[in-house]
Amino acid sequence: MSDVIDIEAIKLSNAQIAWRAAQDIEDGAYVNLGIGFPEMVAKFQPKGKQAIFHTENGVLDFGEAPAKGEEDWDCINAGKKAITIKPGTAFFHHADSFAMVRGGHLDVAILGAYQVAQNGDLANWSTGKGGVPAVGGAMDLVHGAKRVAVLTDHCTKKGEPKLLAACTMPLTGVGCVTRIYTSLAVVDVVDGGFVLREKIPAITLEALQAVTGAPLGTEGPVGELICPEELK
Amino acid sequence: MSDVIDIEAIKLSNAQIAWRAAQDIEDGAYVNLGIGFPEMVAKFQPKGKQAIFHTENGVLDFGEAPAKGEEDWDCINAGKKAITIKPGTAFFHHADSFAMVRGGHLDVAILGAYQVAQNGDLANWSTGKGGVPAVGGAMDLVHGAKRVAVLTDHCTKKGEPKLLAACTMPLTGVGCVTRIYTSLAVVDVVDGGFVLREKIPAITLEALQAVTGAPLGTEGPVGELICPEELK
Amino acid sequence: MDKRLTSPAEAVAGIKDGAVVMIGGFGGSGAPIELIHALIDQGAKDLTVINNNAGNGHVGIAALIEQKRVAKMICSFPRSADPVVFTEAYLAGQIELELVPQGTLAERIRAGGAGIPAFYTPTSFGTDLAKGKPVEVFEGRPYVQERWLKADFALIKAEAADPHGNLTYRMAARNFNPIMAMAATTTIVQASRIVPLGGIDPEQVVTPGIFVDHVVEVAKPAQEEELNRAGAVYP
Amino acid sequence: MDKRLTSPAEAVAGIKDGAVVMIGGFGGSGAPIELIHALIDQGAKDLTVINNNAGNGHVGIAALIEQKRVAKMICSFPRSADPVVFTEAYLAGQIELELVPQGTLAERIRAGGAGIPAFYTPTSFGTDLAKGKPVEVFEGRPYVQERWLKADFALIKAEAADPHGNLTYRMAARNFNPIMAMAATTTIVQASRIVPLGGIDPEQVVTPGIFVDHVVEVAKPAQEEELNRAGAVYP
Repeated sequence: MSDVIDIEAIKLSNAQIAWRAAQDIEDGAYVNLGIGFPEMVAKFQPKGKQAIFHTENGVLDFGEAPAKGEEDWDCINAGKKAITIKPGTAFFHHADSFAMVRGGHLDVAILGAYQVAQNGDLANWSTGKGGVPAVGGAMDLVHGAKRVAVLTDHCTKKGEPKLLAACTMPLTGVGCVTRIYTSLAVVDVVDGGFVLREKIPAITLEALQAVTGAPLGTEGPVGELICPEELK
Repeated sequence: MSDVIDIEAIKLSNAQIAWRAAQDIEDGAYVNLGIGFPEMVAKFQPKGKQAIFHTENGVLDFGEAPAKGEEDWDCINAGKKAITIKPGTAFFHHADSFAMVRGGHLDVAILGAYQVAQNGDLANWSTGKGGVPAVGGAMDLVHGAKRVAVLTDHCTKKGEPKLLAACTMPLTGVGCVTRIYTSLAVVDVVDGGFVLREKIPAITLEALQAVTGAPLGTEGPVGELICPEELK
Repeated sequence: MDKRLTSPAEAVAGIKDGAVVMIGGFGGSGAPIELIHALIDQGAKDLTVINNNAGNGHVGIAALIEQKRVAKMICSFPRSADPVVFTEAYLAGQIELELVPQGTLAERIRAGGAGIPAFYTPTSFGTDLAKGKPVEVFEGRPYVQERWLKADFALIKAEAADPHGNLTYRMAARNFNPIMAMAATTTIVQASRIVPLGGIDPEQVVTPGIFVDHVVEVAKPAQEEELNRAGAVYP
Repeated sequence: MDKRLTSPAEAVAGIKDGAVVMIGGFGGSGAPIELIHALIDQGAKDLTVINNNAGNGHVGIAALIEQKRVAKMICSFPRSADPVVFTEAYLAGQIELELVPQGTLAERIRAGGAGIPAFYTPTSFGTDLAKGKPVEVFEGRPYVQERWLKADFALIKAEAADPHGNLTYRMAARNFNPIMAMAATTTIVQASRIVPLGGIDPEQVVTPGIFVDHVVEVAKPAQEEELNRAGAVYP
């Protein structure tokens, strides 16, 4: 289990993963951030690159969270957290909101994951273990956005790979993921296989492959995945 | 040909037909009037009965035509005639406008006709003789409205029946017409057949049947179709 | 031609046992709390309720479920900050759940309002939620066939309403309200303000009155999130 | 992140021969005359044009047809007060026509924008316009399957626009403009006024900027009906 212990020590924090994902968002991109962890991406927009955020419940180009006590609960995001308006904000109804999603108008959707398969299959809505099932907008978001990116720990808490040959949990979407930002690497899905784009310097390719459930191909040199230390 | 000549003398004017149709519109009804002759119906709303008019290009509850020279050509109806706004008017886009039509939200659609069949088939968009075909909203209006009424001369200019066993011209819709206001009678379509509700006093049932292309049934007494003389 | 009624109780009086009821709102925003509570008082049961969620805390839809009036929920996300009421009823087998992806839910409702009995979407293809649904390939890509959703009643929260039922909404409280208003046989609206006819700019009407049957003014309406943060329980 | 361009000529520069172009408007209301005339000047040909009509008089779409740039029209009503240009081209076999019922046209465009490849409608069932289209029975009633419509470009006339492309429309000039803005790869807008970001109330935005690529201000735009009543000819 020494590999697992090493990885816990060297892996990126969620904030660092979110920071890395934020670096890929083009100026002017329309972006939907999934509820929870992916919402952190908004904090790390590089200077000079202005993304416009969409939330499923009918708001485009909203502002930051209000100060505590200043919330207007009619002005929330899909995570039911309070947001604010700013110059450029637009409100619209739910069918129009999902026309934006499903009609291919988003440039990027960034989601969390339980599992991602090498063909781009995503499982992120149900562990399949019972309880109350809930899907929200996840199955919609994986279709329509030009890029579907995933933020995830490279392994489960038990040290098992989350990047797999095939998902074992119920699918959210088939062949939908284009890029995975993990706590150890940046991996693309290309023609049914994983292609390693970047890895943290502290891990070897062999060690990374050992905690990945399907072959990590390469195309040209693998970049160094270096994130701000203060986000650790 | 003496029958034809008689009929030309005794038949109702278009204004009288429109007047008769207007009497059946309930207070608060949402109504679409087809381009041309049916538009006259708006003029004859009975006192105390307020209909709300819909036009396909995205206006509900519009006002009367403006005075000549006062037209705003961004404020028109489906016939491209200038209309006005009034308290209660709403503008919306074309898909929403036809959601009203096709979603069953109109109480009455009133259309012109080339031919109506005893099963309610309507032909009113093409004579089938070539030239430039144009359909507009006719095929939409015949579906969705709770009542689909037709205003028409009882016969063609050549004296041929327009109420037929089956349409010979290209159909606008199948089994869609519920009531026909003609220059001689008011006829319902019931279970695949014509039922005579009213006829003008000057014509006998036999003479009326003679200019009708399918059997005119009756259910109970046939009313007298009497319209204001000043509209002749 | 005046759609105004005097109270939420009068507005919901016609809802019968077994009715299918769409209820606007997303979480607490846009939830017509006073209409829902009037429906609880009214007593109708065996309801099928369509909403994005399945109630939060012990007010609104959660209270309706807690009072055992709901036989079935059709929703996308039956979880919330405090989902105990639905969770307990579901795990006890007391309530049926039809889980629908959120965009598909919105589109099915809009289809119900627009007279479209079925449409195709890529959403849910290849997942458990597409099981049993027809699949068709268009331009080389597979799509799932989904059916319209309609309701007997819709309970809607609006900001301003005029006597003909033209409506506006407040901020993100719009959400499902305009499409549900289209998809019900009888649409019942609570509005924070009733304005005279002409009081809403014709270009700013969000829901035209043709989709609305009854309007009741509820000035200063309760906000579900605020009720829950205060620990409110209904009745 | 500023979608403003300086002229109609710059806005339409990227439209290539053979492009599919949606053009907003219903009759003269909402017709983006300056963009259409810039497209005539630009020279692209073999275009497929989607509009409710097929031009009136000798300006706008009629002028585009008269200059022999249009290979095909997709529309519901290719007639107008003065339809001579389209009529002559059609009867001479110089232009193809796909005739679509008006509501089906609107819904096909909206479907294109919403990612719905096909839907069912009762409209046109049993008529010549349904020939060759699949029919399916839902709840005992037959419906025709219709496909989405998309375009390479949409030419849109708006009233106000902000630099991110949020739009409002003037009165009934709204018509097809908002749905066409959704259904094109590149949406080009002429607005009578460009306002600063924040100049449109978030609740009053009709077309959110996500559907818009380029915005150009055309103050005091020409109105097609007025041009035709004055006997205008372009170029």
